[in-house]
Amino acid sequence: MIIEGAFSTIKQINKMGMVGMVMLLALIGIAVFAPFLAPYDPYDLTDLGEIMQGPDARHWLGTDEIGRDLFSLIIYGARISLLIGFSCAFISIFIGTIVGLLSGYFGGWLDDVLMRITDLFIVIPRLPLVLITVAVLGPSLFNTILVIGVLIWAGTARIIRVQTMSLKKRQFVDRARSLGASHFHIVRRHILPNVMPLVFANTVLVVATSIYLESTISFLGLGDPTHISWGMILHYAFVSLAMTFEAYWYLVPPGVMIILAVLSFTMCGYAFDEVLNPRLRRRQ
Amino acid sequence: MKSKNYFVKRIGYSLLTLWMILTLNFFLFRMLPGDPIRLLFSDPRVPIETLDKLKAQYGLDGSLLQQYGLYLANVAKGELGTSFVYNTPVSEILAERLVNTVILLLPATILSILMGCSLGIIAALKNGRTADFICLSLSQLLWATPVFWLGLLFMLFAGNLLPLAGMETAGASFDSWWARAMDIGRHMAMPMITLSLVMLGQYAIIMRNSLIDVLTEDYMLVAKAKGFSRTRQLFSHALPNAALPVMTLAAMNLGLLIGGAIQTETVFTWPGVGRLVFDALISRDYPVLQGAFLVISVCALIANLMADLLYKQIDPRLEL
Amino acid sequence: MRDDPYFYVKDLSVEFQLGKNYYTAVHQISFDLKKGETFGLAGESGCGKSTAAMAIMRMLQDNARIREGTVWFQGRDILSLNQAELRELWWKEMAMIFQASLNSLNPVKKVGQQILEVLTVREGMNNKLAWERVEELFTLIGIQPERARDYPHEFSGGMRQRVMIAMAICLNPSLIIADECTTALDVMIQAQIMNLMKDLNKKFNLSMIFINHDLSLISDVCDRVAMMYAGRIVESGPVSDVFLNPAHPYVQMLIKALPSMEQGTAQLLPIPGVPPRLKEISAGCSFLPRCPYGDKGCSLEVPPSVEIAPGHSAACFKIDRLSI
Amino acid sequence: MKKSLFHVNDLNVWFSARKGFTLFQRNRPQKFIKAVDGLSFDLFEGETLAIVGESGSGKTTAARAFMALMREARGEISFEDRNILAGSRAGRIDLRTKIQMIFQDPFDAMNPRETIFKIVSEPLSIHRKNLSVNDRREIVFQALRDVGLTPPEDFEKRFPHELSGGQRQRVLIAGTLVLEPVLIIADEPVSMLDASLKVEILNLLADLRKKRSLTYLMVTHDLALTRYIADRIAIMYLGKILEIGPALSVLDRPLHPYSQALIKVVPTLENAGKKKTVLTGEIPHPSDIPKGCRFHPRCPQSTDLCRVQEPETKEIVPNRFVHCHNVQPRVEHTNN
Repeated sequence: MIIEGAFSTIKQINKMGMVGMVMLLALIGIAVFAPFLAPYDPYDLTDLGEIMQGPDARHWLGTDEIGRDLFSLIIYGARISLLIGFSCAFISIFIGTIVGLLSGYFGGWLDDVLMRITDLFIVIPRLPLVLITVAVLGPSLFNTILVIGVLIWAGTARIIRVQTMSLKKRQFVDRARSLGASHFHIVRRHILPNVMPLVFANTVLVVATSIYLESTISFLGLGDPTHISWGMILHYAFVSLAMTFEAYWYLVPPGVMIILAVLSFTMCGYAFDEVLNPRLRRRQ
Repeated sequence: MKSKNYFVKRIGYSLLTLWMILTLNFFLFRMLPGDPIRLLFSDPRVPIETLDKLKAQYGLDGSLLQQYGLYLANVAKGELGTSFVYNTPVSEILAERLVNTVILLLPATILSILMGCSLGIIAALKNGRTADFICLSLSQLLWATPVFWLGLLFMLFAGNLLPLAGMETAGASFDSWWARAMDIGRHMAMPMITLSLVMLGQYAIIMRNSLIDVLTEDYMLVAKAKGFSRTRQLFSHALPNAALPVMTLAAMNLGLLIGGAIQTETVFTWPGVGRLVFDALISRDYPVLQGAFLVISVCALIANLMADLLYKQIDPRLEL
Repeated sequence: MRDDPYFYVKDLSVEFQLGKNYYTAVHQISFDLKKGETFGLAGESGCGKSTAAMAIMRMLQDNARIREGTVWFQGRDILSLNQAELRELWWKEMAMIFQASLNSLNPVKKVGQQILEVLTVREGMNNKLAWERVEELFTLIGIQPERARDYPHEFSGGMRQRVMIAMAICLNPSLIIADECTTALDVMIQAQIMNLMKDLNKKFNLSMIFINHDLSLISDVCDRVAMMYAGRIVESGPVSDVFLNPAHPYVQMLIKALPSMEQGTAQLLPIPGVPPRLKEISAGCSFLPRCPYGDKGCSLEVPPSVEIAPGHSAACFKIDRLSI
Repeated sequence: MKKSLFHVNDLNVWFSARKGFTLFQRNRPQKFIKAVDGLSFDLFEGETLAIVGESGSGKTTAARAFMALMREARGEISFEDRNILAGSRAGRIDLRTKIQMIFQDPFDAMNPRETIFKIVSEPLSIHRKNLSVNDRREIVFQALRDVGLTPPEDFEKRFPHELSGGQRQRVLIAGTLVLEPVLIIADEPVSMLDASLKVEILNLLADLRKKRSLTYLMVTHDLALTRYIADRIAIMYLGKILEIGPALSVLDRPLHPYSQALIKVVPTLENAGKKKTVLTGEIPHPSDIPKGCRFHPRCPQSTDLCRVQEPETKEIVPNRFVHCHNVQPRVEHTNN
């Protein structure tokens, strides 16, 4: 019933949301069908073209500093970037929602304690914290996902907490309390179903943030060398001084893909937000 | 009297957060089996005397709690350990690099706030029309652009316009400090523009949403009914109310700004704290990393506190 | 017939744009107002009374527009004024007081400052003179002048409404439109505000258009009243005539459904059915579905307004059959 | 004397006025917001008592305290001779079935994501878990029929946003009937509705009272409405009852100065146009309740005694109680 309720609101998203949705589905399509779409297998380092070659018939987007076909690299890169984006988002949404629900619903000292911890993660600049933690743990796909997921839940926690506190003041919660409903009953039937649409919209925004963050970490050299993400491609480009080679085919496409991914999720998340709280809509 | 109470409370919370930062910083480098400090002993690169200095400095033989106590004492004394690579006290390196980062960050922040807010205002005033859609999409596009990539792009296409690396032309001598400042200015242009363009998107979106909210309020209807001109309605009534949420969110964004600085400084080799972190990451120079992280977090904390207290002075409704 | 009428509305219609097509919210309403008179515009929520007020004040939302009609005020039709002329008219000739519960005061500006701004900008007063005028206004509305330096959130609902009244009269307009100005206020505070409004009416010969859903309040404050239903004026006239012997079936049933302090505990009869929505406006009389006297004749065209006593008229085909 | 179903004796609901770190403000005197301050009255089986008061009089807080929803409530509330406040959580279970509450805002008291059937059957899912599906359906349908939402099948699957204000309030009333309660506490049940809808719901409540032999405790600010539906009226000011007695006699011959002022000031078609004598100023904030009689700063008849000593509530005329020094027992004191 919750999902059905959420989808009925999606039908009304404005055109920005539709554009975002189309891009998002396209990206997921690329990621899933990467092996069929990519002309070459980037992980197989035997059949390599010339080094730093511009786009030509055999390599639509040219080759990198060791001759791998960039077009295939980018297609496979979609896989890792989206994988990391979604998994980090789900970890941080899971933690954020629980922290937000607990501190919003119970309040009192629990709220104070959880809020101080949330403040900590909001005050501390995110990138250095993630960089150093990944560096200490050792750069691997699993570590990156774990670290990002565990360190960026603060924003979600705050939003969910505010929503939970406003729901707690609603009269239908008072009505349930006057009926002697248990905390579990109230949260299950009244708080969660009304918070889920916001969680859904926020998840989409957090996926965008995770993709953005992952690409930055990989660029700064802390990506998992065994898996290729768009950030990793740009790292190799930077390290191999592609700028001096004027290798636009090496530098531009990965960045464009990152932007498209982040944009598509932000647009979708933004459209849900516009539907969920009408204040953004033009004055009726 | 009341605002004093608010003042004391906010300071109290910040001190608590500071203590948490210190604790996090301490444990960050002693986590899990791959404890970097112990790893060092098996690393041939590190000279013997650094190892002894390390043993003394971190009191590695003592229990975790003793190390923690020692660590806190050191930090209090401003003693952040010595860098493996430069073999000089971390605090010295950081002091010099921090100045460079502030020189870069301050104008970038001001620039992005000014441009962002004006873009946001235009979008809000033209709410629903194409101008709004363009501003909104542009801001979202900029906000979704990785800072480092924009830097690479500038390097690729605008290579020869402005210097692309370092803070000053190497080896040049300048007759007046003004000439030197101009030279730094030219070197700073590219990284600053890159950073503020991306941050601009965030401020535009925040200002647009906040202003749209305010424009639908009733006191705006009253302001119109009082026969005020559109500009007076905007500047005397709408903006003062719309600016408040922008300030709070701007304070919260300081963390992201520093993240952006790390990327810009890395790409443009600007000798700030950001570049220092990048280099330390590559060479796994943990004392520098630990010190840099501490300094960055404390600066962000102070900036947040100041923004919070400034907000109290402006918004009369806050009485705690 | 009258040499120079002070204020009248003639066949004013307002329509809203929802999606692609337009829906009429106010249908050709007409009423007039003499100088110094208080005129009531009453009806249940959704009957179009606030839309009419906003149309008269030329402050309609951007998706509403005035389809036809004239609003004659002090020698000219204000529907034909352009933005500059309107800006001259607003607050100097015609001011407005909004609902008490809304935040009509700018939360980040001191209340005195908000009135001072009107005086200095619109009247060109210097600060010292303007500040004296503000303090004079505050004593007039019964608040200590030094409170002019406080912020809106430091005032109770009743106090905020008094400040709104002070702001409305600061440029001595000749007409005030009060839209539900005492809703959400307690009965004691409401009485204080009503007494204040009556004093101002007498002292400055201030004419007022008073919009409210509470008939007892309208009868207390207004000289004449127009009852609105589904965007049309169904009955208008002196308050005593309209409320003591109402002609239109809707007004009769509404007054009978009003629990009053005097009469005993006789069973009150609610009006069956529900008022029509904006989109369901029918051709004939819109009260037909709920009217006990209605028949096929009422469904053909809109009943014209018939005068049944000097100044007292009602729009209903069945006037003669009703027990007046 | 009919059996007292619900007895409230010296009920206090005080909120501490200090926020933030208590360790910083250890020394400052403990300041209280006394929303309900020494409230006492009795409610008899089968009657409708209306508690009338302006906003800030504490009437809504009191209503919630009766439902044991306020942790800060102190004093005695006994229902069927058992003190609710002292009872354990389990002890309160049968309170939750016998006493039901109607809330003020029909738009805010319904979970937008639940169907009408779920909303009405929520009490059953808490207290009658072992009911079979069609038993539960039958009870809900019967309740919907009783409140005039027929045929129930039409309303079962619909969502709150598809109903009008009047229909929503009927659904909430149906929700209070499913557990066959004895007492219904209503917090401003009709204040959000239009004039003619108000009467419809009040008539419905009156019918239900006969059909299901209910007792009502209604909290409202609308005096005209109390005349129509209430048997007895209690006039509340700053957390305390200043006058309580049979509705018609209180409304026609109010004894307490505050009741007189309040009743005279209500606008009606009959007293239209006449200038109303109005009390000056506004209700003080519950955190600084005036010393002595709490009404003395605004009272036209306040004497030195009123300023110093708080009066006790005296029975002036059989079951008419007034909390005022100047109103003496037995003297039929008509002064209007």
